[in-house]
Amino acid sequence: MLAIGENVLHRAPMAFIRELARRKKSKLSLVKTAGAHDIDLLYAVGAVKTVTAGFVSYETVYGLPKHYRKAVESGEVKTNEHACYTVISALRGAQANVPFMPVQGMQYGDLIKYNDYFVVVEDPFTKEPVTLVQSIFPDVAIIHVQECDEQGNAIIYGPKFEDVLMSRAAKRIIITTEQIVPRYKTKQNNERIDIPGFLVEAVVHVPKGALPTSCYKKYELDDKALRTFIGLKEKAEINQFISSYDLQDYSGQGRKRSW
Amino acid sequence: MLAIGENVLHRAPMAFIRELARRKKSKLSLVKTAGAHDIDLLYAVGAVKTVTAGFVSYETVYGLPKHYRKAVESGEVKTNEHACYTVISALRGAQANVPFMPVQGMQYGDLIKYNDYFVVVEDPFTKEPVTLVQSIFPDVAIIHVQECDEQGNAIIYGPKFEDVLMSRAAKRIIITTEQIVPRYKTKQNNERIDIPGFLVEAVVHVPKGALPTSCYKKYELDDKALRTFIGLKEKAEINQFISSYDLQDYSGQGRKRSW
Amino acid sequence: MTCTIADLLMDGETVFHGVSSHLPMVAMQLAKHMHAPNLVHLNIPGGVNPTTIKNASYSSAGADLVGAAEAYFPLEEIFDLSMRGKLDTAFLSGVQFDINGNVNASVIGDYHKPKVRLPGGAGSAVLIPTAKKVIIWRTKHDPRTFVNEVDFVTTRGNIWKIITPLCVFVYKNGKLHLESIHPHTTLEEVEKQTGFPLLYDELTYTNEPSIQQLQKLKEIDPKDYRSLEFLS
Amino acid sequence: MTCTIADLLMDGETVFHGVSSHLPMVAMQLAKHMHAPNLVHLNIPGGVNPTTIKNASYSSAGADLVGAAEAYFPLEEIFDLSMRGKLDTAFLSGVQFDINGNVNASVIGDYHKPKVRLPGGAGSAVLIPTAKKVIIWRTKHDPRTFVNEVDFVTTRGNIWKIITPLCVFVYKNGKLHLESIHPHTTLEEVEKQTGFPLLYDELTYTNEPSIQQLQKLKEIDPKDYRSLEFLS
Repeated sequence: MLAIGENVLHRAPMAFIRELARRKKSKLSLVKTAGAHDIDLLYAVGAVKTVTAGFVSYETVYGLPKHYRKAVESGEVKTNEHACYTVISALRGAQANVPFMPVQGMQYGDLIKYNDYFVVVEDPFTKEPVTLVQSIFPDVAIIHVQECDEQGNAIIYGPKFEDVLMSRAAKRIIITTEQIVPRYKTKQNNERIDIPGFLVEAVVHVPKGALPTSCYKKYELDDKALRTFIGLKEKAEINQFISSYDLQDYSGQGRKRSW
Repeated sequence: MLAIGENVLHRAPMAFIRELARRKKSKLSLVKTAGAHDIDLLYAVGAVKTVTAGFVSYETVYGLPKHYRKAVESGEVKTNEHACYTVISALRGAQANVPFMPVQGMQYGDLIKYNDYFVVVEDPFTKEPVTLVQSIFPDVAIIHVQECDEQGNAIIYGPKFEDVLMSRAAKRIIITTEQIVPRYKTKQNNERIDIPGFLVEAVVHVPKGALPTSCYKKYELDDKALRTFIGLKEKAEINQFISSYDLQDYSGQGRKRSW
Repeated sequence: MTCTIADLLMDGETVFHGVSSHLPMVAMQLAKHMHAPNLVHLNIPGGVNPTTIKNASYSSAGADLVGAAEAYFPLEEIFDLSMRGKLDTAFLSGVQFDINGNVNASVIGDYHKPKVRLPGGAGSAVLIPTAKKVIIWRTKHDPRTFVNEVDFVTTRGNIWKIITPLCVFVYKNGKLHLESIHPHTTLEEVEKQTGFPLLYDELTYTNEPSIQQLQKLKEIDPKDYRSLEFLS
Repeated sequence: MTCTIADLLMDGETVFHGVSSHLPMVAMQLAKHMHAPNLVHLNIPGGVNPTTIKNASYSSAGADLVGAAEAYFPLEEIFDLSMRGKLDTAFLSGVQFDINGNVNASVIGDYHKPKVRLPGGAGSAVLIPTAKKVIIWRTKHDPRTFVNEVDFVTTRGNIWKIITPLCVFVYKNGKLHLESIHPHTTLEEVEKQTGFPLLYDELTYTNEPSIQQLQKLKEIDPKDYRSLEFLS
C-alpha cells in the first residue's frame, strides 16, 4: 500500500507517480485524503487495484477525473470511500501502531454500513456507542519536498497537508526533492525539519518533480499540460504524455535513469 | 482540570502557578507528562486534589519532590499514575473529542489493574486484546512561551514538549509570554506559529515567568532559588518564597496586579 | 449567492471551506470586509485569515492561502476542532439532497457498482454532523440535484441552510423548508427545478446585494473566481 | 559503567534516553565518537543527534539538546516510533528489580496508600515492552534495589541488560542472569548486595574501559556529568 503526499493539485510527487507508470506497476493500493492528477494518471495506465480516499477529483475548473471514474464504474477496481478525516484517523492509528482509532460523526451516514473498515462498538467507559475506523498501514509513503539534505532531513514550505503524518504512518519513506541542500543548511533550520533523515529510506533529486501540479515557492501549476492530459483517451496518448516528462524526471540524476 | 505546559525544569509557567498559590486555589486536578517544581509547589501550598502524570520528580541533582511525596504518602491526595505516553494518548483523545484511545505496551504491567482509566477490550477487527486509555479533557491549558502577539499567536522556541497538544486538548488556553511582539512579526513567521490566536482565551505578559525553571533563548534555570525552595519546610517559608516573586510576576502589567 | 452567503456569517465565528470552494471563500472574505472583521477564515492548506485570495485562481486549497496568512492551522487540526465542537460554520457541498436532509456525494446508482462514481464527500461525513452550523452551497438547482430520495446517504442532518442559484432552504424539524427565493426567479421555477414538494410557511424574497457589497466584491475578487463553478 | 554501556550500542541504531539520564547520554555520545558514528541519538526535548552535550549540566532533557541538533523529533514521536517497532534501544531505569524481570518505579508499599511515592515509571511502562532492546542502568546496587519481589510491577519483561556499578545482568528465559562482574568487585560482593539468588553459567569480568575511551570521555564530558547520579 502506497501513501501519496500532497493534496489535489499541489505538490504531488508526480515524477515518482510517472515512474510507477513507466515501470508498469499494477495492482497498487493507494491511500490519501484528497487526490486528483496522481490518482487519475495511475488509473489511466491501469496500475491501481484500490484507492482509499475521502475525495478524488480535479478542482472546479478541471472537472472530474475521467480515468478514475471509468475504472470504478466498470467495476474493475474498488474505491474505499472514507471521510478525509477518517483517513487521517486511520493513519494516526498506524503512527501509534494500534489497530483502530475512535472517530466522531460517522454514525449519521451510510458509509459505516457499506464498508467493513468502520465498526460501531460500545465505549467501555461510558457505555455509549462509538465508531472505530481500522488503522491503515502504508508500506511506503512518497513525498515531494522543496528542500532535503543527503541524509533525508526534509523541509516542506507552505502547506504540509498530511505528508508529515504519512511519514510517521508508513513503514518506508521515499522523498523526492526540488533541491538537495548541504547538511549545514538543514541544520540551521533544525526546528523546521518536517521529516528527520533517520526515518527516510531514499532521497531522489527531481527538480520540477511535482509538475504539472504546483510546488509552493518553486512553480505554479502547468495548466496546459493538465488540460492536455484530461483530454486524452487512448493508452498510446497517455504513454506519450508520460514519456514527454522522461528527460525532466531524470534530470536530477545527471539525466541517467538511476531510480 | 488544569494542563500545565513544559517538562520537568524547562519553561514551566511558574508565574501562573505562583498566582494560583497566591489566590489560595484548592482541589486542583493537574495533568502533565513529567512535572517537577510546578507540581511540587502546588502541593506545598495544599492546592492539589489529584495529579495525572507519568513522572513527578526534580532531575538528578535536585533530588525528589518532597512536598508532593509527603502529600501522597499521607493519603491526602491521589496520584493517577500513567506512562507519559498514555497521558499523551489521553490528550490526543481529547484533541479528537473521542472517549478513549487504544495504546500499546501497557498489558505487561500492573498499572492497568490498579487504575480504572485503563481497560482491556477485544479489537473488533482482529479479535486480539487491546488496551484503551480514557481520554483526559483539561478545562484549561496554561503554557509559557517566548513570543506571542496580542491576538495570542504564539511561538515556542526550542523543545515544545506536549504544549502544542495541550493547546488542542484543553477547552480554554491561557498563554503567558516573555515578550509581546507586534502582529507583523508573528505573521512573518506564520508557518512557525505553534498556537494560533483564535484558540487562545488570554495572553499575559510575564517576563521571566518561567523562573526558577529555564526558558530557552531567554535564561537558564535559577539554581539557587530552586535549592532554596527544595530546602523549605514551613508554610510561612513557602509563602515568603512565592512573595519574593510578586514584583517580577506582575512586571509585565506595569507592576499592577491585573490578572 | 455570494452576498447571501456572506450575510449568514457572523463576526467572530470560526469558518471553514474546502476544495473547489471559491464561492464560499469569496463570501467569507466579503463578510470579513463588511460586518465580520473578526471572522476566522480556515481552509485546507492551513492559512488562518489570509489577507488576500486574489492568487487562488484555480484552487481554493493552494499554498497562496498560507503565504498570506496570520498563522498555520491545517486540515487535520480543523477536523479535530470541529470534533471538539469549536468550528462555528462549515461550508460543504454534495451532489444530491432530499427533503429529509440527506446528502449524497458518493455514488449515483449502487454503492458497490456505481452508475456514476462521484468525487466523494471529502470531510462532509464528519463535518456536517459536528460543525455547529453547516451551510451547503450548490451552483446547480435542478431535479437531479434536489431529488425525492438520494441514491446513497453519505451523511445526513445538521444542515443549517442550503443556498442555490434559485433559493435558500432552511432545515428544521427534520425537513428542508423553503426560506426565501431569489428576486430574479419565481416560486413556480423553484418548484419545477426541485424534485421534492416545497415546504414553506411565510415566503420572502432573498435580500438583494447592497451596493457596498458589490463594490467590495470587485475589490476582493476582481477576477470573479466566485463564478468559476458556474462555468465548469 | 559509561564505557560498558557504550560498548552495548551498535552503529546505525536508534537510541533514546530520558530525564535524569546523564550517564546513558554520555555513553551514547561516546559510542558515536568511537565505533557507532551513525547511531541516532534521541531524547525528550527532541534534539536528533546533538553535536555536543556539554551544556546539559543539570538536565538531560533541556533545550540545549535541540539547539545543537540535526533535526527536531520530540518525545511524543519517539513513543510512537517505539510503538511501531522502530526504536532499537531505550535506556530506562527503575527503583526495584527482581529476578523475574519485574520493574518497579511507582511505589514502595501499597499502591493506593504508599509508604514511599516514587517518581513514576515515566515512559517505562510502554517503552520497555515495545523497544527492540532495553538497557536498564542503575547507579545503586544494593538489596533494596535488587529485591526478591518488587512491591509493584510498573512493567515487566523485555529487558536486554541491566548495568549496575557492580555487574551486568542479562535477561534470558524469563530470569535475570549475571553476565559479568566489574573488575573492581567480587562475586561475593555482588551476592551480598543482591536480594535474589544469582544465576550464571560462565562468569566473566566486564571489559575494562580502553585508553581511547577514557580519553574521548574527557573530551565529550569534561565536567563529568556522567557521575551526577552517584552524587545525588
